[in-house]
Amino acid sequence: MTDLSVMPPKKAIGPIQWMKRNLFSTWYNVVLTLVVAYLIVTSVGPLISWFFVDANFMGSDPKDCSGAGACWVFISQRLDFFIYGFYPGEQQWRVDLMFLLLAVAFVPQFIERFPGRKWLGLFGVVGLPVAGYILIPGGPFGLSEVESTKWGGLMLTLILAYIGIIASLPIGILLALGRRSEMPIIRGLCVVFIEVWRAVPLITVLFMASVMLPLFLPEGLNFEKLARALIGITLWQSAYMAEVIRGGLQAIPRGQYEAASALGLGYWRKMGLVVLPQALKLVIPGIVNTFISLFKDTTLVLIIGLLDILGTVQSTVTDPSWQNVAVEGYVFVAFCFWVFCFGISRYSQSLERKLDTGHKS
Amino acid sequence: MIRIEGVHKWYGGFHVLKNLNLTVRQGEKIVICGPSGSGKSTFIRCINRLEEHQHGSIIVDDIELTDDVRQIDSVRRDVGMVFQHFNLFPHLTVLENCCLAPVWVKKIPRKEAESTAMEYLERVRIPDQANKYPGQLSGGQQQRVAIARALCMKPKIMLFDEPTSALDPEMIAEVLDVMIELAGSGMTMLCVTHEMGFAKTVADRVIFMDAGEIVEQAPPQEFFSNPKEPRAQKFLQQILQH
Amino acid sequence: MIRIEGVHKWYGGFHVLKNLNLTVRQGEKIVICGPSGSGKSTFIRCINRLEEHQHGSIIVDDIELTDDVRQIDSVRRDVGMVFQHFNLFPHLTVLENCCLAPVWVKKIPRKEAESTAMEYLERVRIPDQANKYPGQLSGGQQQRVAIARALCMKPKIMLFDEPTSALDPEMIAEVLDVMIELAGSGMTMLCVTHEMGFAKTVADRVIFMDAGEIVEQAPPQEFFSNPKEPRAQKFLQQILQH
Amino acid sequence: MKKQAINARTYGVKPWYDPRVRSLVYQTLAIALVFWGGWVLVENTLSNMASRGISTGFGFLDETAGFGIIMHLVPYDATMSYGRTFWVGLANTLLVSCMGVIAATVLGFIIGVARLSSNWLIAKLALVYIEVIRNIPLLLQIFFWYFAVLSNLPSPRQSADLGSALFINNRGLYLPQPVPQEGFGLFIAGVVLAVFAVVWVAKWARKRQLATGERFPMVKVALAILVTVPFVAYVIAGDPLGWDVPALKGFNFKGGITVIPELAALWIALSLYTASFIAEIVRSGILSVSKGQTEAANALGLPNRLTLRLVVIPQSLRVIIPPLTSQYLNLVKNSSLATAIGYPDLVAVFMGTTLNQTGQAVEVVAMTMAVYLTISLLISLLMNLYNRAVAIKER
Amino acid sequence: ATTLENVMEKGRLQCGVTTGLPGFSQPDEKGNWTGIDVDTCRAMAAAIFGDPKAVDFTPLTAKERFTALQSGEIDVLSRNTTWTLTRDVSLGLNFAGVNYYDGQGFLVSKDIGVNDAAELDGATVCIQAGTTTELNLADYFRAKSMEFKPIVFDTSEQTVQGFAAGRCDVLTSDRSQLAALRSKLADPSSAKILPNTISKEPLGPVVRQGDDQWFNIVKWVLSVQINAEELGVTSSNADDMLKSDNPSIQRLLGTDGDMGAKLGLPADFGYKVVSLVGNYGEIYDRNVGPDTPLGLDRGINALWNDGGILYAPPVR
Ligand SMILES: Nc1ncnc2c1ncn2[C@@H]1O[C@H](COP(=O)(O)OP(=O)(O)OP(=O)(O)O)[C@@H](O)[C@H]1O
Ligand SMILES: Nc1ncnc2c1ncn2[C@@H]1O[C@H](COP(=O)(O)OP(=O)(O)OP(=O)(O)O)[C@@H](O)[C@H]1O
Ligand SMILES: [Mg+2]
Ligand SMILES: [Mg+2]
Repeated sequence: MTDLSVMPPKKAIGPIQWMKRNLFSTWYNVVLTLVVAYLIVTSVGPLISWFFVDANFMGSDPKDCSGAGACWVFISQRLDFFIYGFYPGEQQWRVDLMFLLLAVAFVPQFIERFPGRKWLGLFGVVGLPVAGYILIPGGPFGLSEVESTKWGGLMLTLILAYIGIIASLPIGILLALGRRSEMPIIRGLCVVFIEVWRAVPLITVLFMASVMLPLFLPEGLNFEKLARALIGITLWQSAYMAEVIRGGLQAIPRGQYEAASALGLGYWRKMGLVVLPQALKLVIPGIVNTFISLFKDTTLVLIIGLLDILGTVQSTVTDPSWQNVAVEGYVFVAFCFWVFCFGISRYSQSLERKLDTGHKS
Repeated sequence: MIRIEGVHKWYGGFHVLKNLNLTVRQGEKIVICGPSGSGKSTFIRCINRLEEHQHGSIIVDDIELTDDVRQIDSVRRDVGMVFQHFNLFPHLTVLENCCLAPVWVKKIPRKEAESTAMEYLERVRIPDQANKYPGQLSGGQQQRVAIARALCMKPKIMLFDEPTSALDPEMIAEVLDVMIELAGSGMTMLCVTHEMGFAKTVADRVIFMDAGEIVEQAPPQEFFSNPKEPRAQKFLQQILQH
Repeated sequence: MIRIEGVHKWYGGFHVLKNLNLTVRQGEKIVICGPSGSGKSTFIRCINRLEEHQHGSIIVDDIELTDDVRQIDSVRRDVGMVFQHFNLFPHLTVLENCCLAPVWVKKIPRKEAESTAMEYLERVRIPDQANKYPGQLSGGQQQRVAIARALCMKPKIMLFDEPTSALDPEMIAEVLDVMIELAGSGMTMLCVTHEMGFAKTVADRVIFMDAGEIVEQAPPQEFFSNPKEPRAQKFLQQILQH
Repeated sequence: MKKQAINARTYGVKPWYDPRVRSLVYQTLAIALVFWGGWVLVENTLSNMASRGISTGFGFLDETAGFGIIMHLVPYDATMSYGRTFWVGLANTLLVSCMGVIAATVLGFIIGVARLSSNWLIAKLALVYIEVIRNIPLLLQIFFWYFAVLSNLPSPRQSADLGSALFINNRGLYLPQPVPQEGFGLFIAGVVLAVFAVVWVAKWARKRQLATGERFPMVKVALAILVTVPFVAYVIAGDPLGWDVPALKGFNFKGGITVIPELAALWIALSLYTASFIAEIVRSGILSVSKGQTEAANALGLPNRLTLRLVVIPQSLRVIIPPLTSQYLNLVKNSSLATAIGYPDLVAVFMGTTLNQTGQAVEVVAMTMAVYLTISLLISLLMNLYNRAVAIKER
Repeated sequence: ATTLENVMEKGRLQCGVTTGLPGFSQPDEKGNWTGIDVDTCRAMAAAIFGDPKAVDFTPLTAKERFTALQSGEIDVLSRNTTWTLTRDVSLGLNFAGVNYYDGQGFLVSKDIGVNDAAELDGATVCIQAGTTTELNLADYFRAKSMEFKPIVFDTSEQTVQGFAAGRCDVLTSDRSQLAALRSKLADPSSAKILPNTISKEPLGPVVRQGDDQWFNIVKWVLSVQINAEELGVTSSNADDMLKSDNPSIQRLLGTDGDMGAKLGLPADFGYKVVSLVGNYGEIYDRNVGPDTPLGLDRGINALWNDGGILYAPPVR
């Protein structure tokens, strides 16, 4: 009996028993497991050999590809184009610097207890757009100008997603506040704005922004195509953002509003100092998720002729000197997006868990 | 200090407050009690206009509470309030909670506001918790912070809405001690509470409300030992049974 | 009816149940008490295999509880259980809650199942609530529905896991009354509860558990007036103080 | 006492400090601003259009379109009007949306349940599927299914065929089309009879179940009836259904029903993508049902399968429906990506070719947006109705 | 403000081009645009600013182009656009001339064994959205009572991709492009261009209606290029030609008379156009001529006195 009082009986869960429990517990599980295992085995082998074994990694031109597997040479040869678009080569350090700043601002956010994490985050939200505004188009400080038509590739994708999210945040906040306002007309206007933007597909918004906007504006008032795409994306996104933030506002207990009022804080101070800081913190995961979906949706600018990363790949896979590289190109883009989105979504999930426990304490 | 005349209030068709009349002199301490739902909270919240009354007049420190936002603001500056559920701001430290209103509403320099805040935190005996967040404090400590936060605005009047009813028994004493001390310093106080010990110690008057009316007003000794109204008698019996 | 021999159970490395032995005869009423975390719930849940024991044997109505699903099913058909938090199905009416298992598990015609259900609902004194949804009932009513639901399967044994501890004082009496009546009808019952009144009225035996062990077994008069084990004495003191 | 009138203003409140007055002013301002903005926009647009000689109005809808559309559910040819192209596009949008909603829902539920499967392999596979698919842009997936898969399909001459009636090649999937012939009425009668028989048997089985509690193998019997009765009728009528089997004529298959690759690619991509989101919704919906419910069901002796069906799923639907709604809306909106691969949906046909041929951007875009707005309002309306129907009754 | 004023103020010309069509408008790896349509815009920039680089190119799909021009997004559309009555009249546009005379043709893969367009009954046709080709195609098949299935893509790249993937039997487009599009195939020899030309496709730059000055500028910059070829003025001899005593050349290059002022341009705009961008022949040879990958003969695009139909109104 002594052993029983200390430790549980060692149920030796060997691999056999584990499989019996987790793979072959009932007859239909046996069938399912076998079918799935067969499918995996038959498909994974060829995939691996296409991706790695038969693939060509080294070389500089189409002749270096055997054709048996993937032609990664194509990617490495055109990588500059995929990342920078037409951004002039000798100026690409500016973009690299922005990538670096982006990494400096946000990679520490994944590392708990990184000193100054919050400040770096703040820099990412406030400082980074300013730095980008100076660095990327050039102009001041003797930086040569690079027109927005030359931007492209991954860099353009990131710019669109980043500006889209940063700019839609304040508009989203205003809309959310408006939607919870006690003034029926303000509330109604906000509801209509939000619902209309959420109902229409992004590509119609982009189409309007890219070719029709000047028709609505007085003559002479004109922005660049990129700026107009950004306006479209931002307004569209702010409607989604408003709904996310509204969720946060609703979660703040009434007592907080009352306590702030009792201290004599007016509407804007009450919101700005007491309610919004709490509400925004609560919906960070929601904001991150919105960001991910926006990030994926930026690919649609391809349809209005901006060359984002998918656009650059699309435009090069038809290059006659490289044959049959479409799949490689798409896989490359898919991989880029996947790494970003999966990484960020994992981050948001961990945040969600953390905020969850924080709530209960 | 406070003059309340013929105040009525409705929630939709429901008549919560019925013809309330009350005058509170400076430095007076008043305890309000009554059965649940009798309108005590609503009444006390009308005094700093968290609720709007629909008839009658409430005059606080010579300012009448009307729709005028400036008047409401200046009344709120003079009236501190402590809630049942503390309602501290969880995203700010204790010290920041205390400084928020002085800095933003009274425009006092941050340094100065902080030193005042520390003073009041000492007075409620938790100066060492100043840099913690509310979530890290016990209920009793949180309620004391809430009192300090209200005091930091140097109000002329303090309103308490069942400040101890959400607390565990051990913590009730901590908070009551602070309140008794505060009463000793001559602050005008209106307090909704069922703590008879507190009422007997500090109250100048006990007001008993039922169904939205002030049923009885009397000094605490008289009220507790010899209530006149049958409703008050019944209520006291229930409380004593408990 | 129930034979439990040398049962051990672990949660990971934590030894919750230690060498439990117990025999329950048909019609016996057993009350289990003990401090929080002593393993009472775990024990009672082992009896209808909501938890798995890892050593020893549990034989219910001549069926041993092993991994065999069919045996588990037939045991569960004979053992009714009432939970602390009722666990009624909120998407079904009271009547549907009661008929679900008879119809789907015992394949009783719906009509018949309904009339049986109405009988039991009458027995727990809420036949008039039959077509309401659980969310529309008070806690005490919900718990009585839960009892009726378990009874509808005509179980030979009833298990109760603190059936009254989530209820307001007025409602406790309603539920206890029903349980006492049920006990009177000769049902075999195992009940985790701290209601001494109930234990004294109906229990044949009181079992006291602590730290996963059965520390003392005795008839209620004996147990409450003169507990032998020091741990039981201490526990009873705490309860009586309360 | 009668409720008294509000008489605050008699105390001499300065109107600009009265929150009621303020709110009125703000709202009036807001309305004015919106109207002014709207007016400026309309004014600008009209004057811009006038100065650039762009024709306005909806007269263009009656003009001849003059271009071909590969797929049309409503009758169409190049001699018909631009107005007709609107309906053609709309029908195609609705078709792919409906197909997508159905497939994504079925797939999403299967994968969501698979994610919780006790079978380790299945659960992991579902996880991998979800994490891969939902983190890759939809447009990319559409391109993949279209260009990468299309180029690996055989040309019409080398079509893969199934029983020489069903053909797959890079022009699409060709299915035989049934053509009713003489005696077909008898077959129809058989089908109708079978359906009535099934309904009757179902009623009878239910009655018997209520009376005796005996369960009836309804599904199997129903299937048997539905197969045999029409089959017998078919045989008696003497093979009354001709099949228009697609055949290679010239360089393409002719006859039969064609599923064009654009539709297939769009449908597959939309369904797979949306399914990965629905799967997560389903999973969290199932997990949201408290453990106590499962335990209570188990304690009553309900086996796991019935517990899931009778207790867990009905309750999880409440949690699932609202986010599911927004996924449906997303799917409908995303179907507009059709334009990237040449599927003739509303955006591609109407906001594409028609807009381009007529040049009436404002009218065309307004009509297109109105369609999406209507669809989205309709879906939310239906879902809200459903939601109300299943809401938990509380006191 | 007039378009010219706006353009002068911006200091740049906004020119709408294709998203990529060899010989007409195509960006290279560095994003530098080349092609006949591109050079038309460069010539305008040379005329206005004296700087052929003062152009921003907006890549447009066929579907977007008119909306972009109507809305004012671009100043001039130089995107191999066919001149038709509807476009000229009801779209509110003005065609400023023709810089390439084209016709619609067919590209088929060799293994379907078709030698003439009349054999295309039942064919699946890849085509670019929003083009006259889309309409001509329908007309052609209807006239011959043949059936066809149109697969409509957004860009010419996708059209080729679809054709390459075997989605269609035939790719139809302007003949000038078929060769270029064929060159994008993995195996160009697997496809051939049918002899038929089923339509007239006069391609040229387009402006908005209602601004005659701007319309004239575009029209005359084009004419100057053609006249320059006729008069033998090239970018290499333009400086010498300044001293020419041929009055036509003098008027063309602005050494005599003030043709520029009448248009609102500098007096020497003709000289700038020819010296900085070249005459029509140079532009043709450089972009689509026999020595380019496209290898197109002048054909009807030769001067009127050289067997073609290019006949520019005189600068006088
Ligand atoms: N916002 C509201 N709308 C409608 N009725 C309300 C509202 N707030 C309070 N009431 C009702 O007004 C009555 C008085 O409420 P009040 O909170 O003032 O009671 P109380 O005396 O403070 O009770 P307690 O001791 O429970 O706090 C109650 O019947 C309550 O239901
Ligand atoms: N799923 C679980 N995993 C790990 N430990 C558990 C689990 N469930 C219960 N325990 C632990 O087992 C011990 C016994 O739990 P049990 O619920 O049986 O206690 P109890 O006697 O019913 O207490 P109470 O009176 O609070 O209900 C406790 O210490 C508890 O923390
Ligand atoms: Mg209250
Ligand atoms: Mg327990």
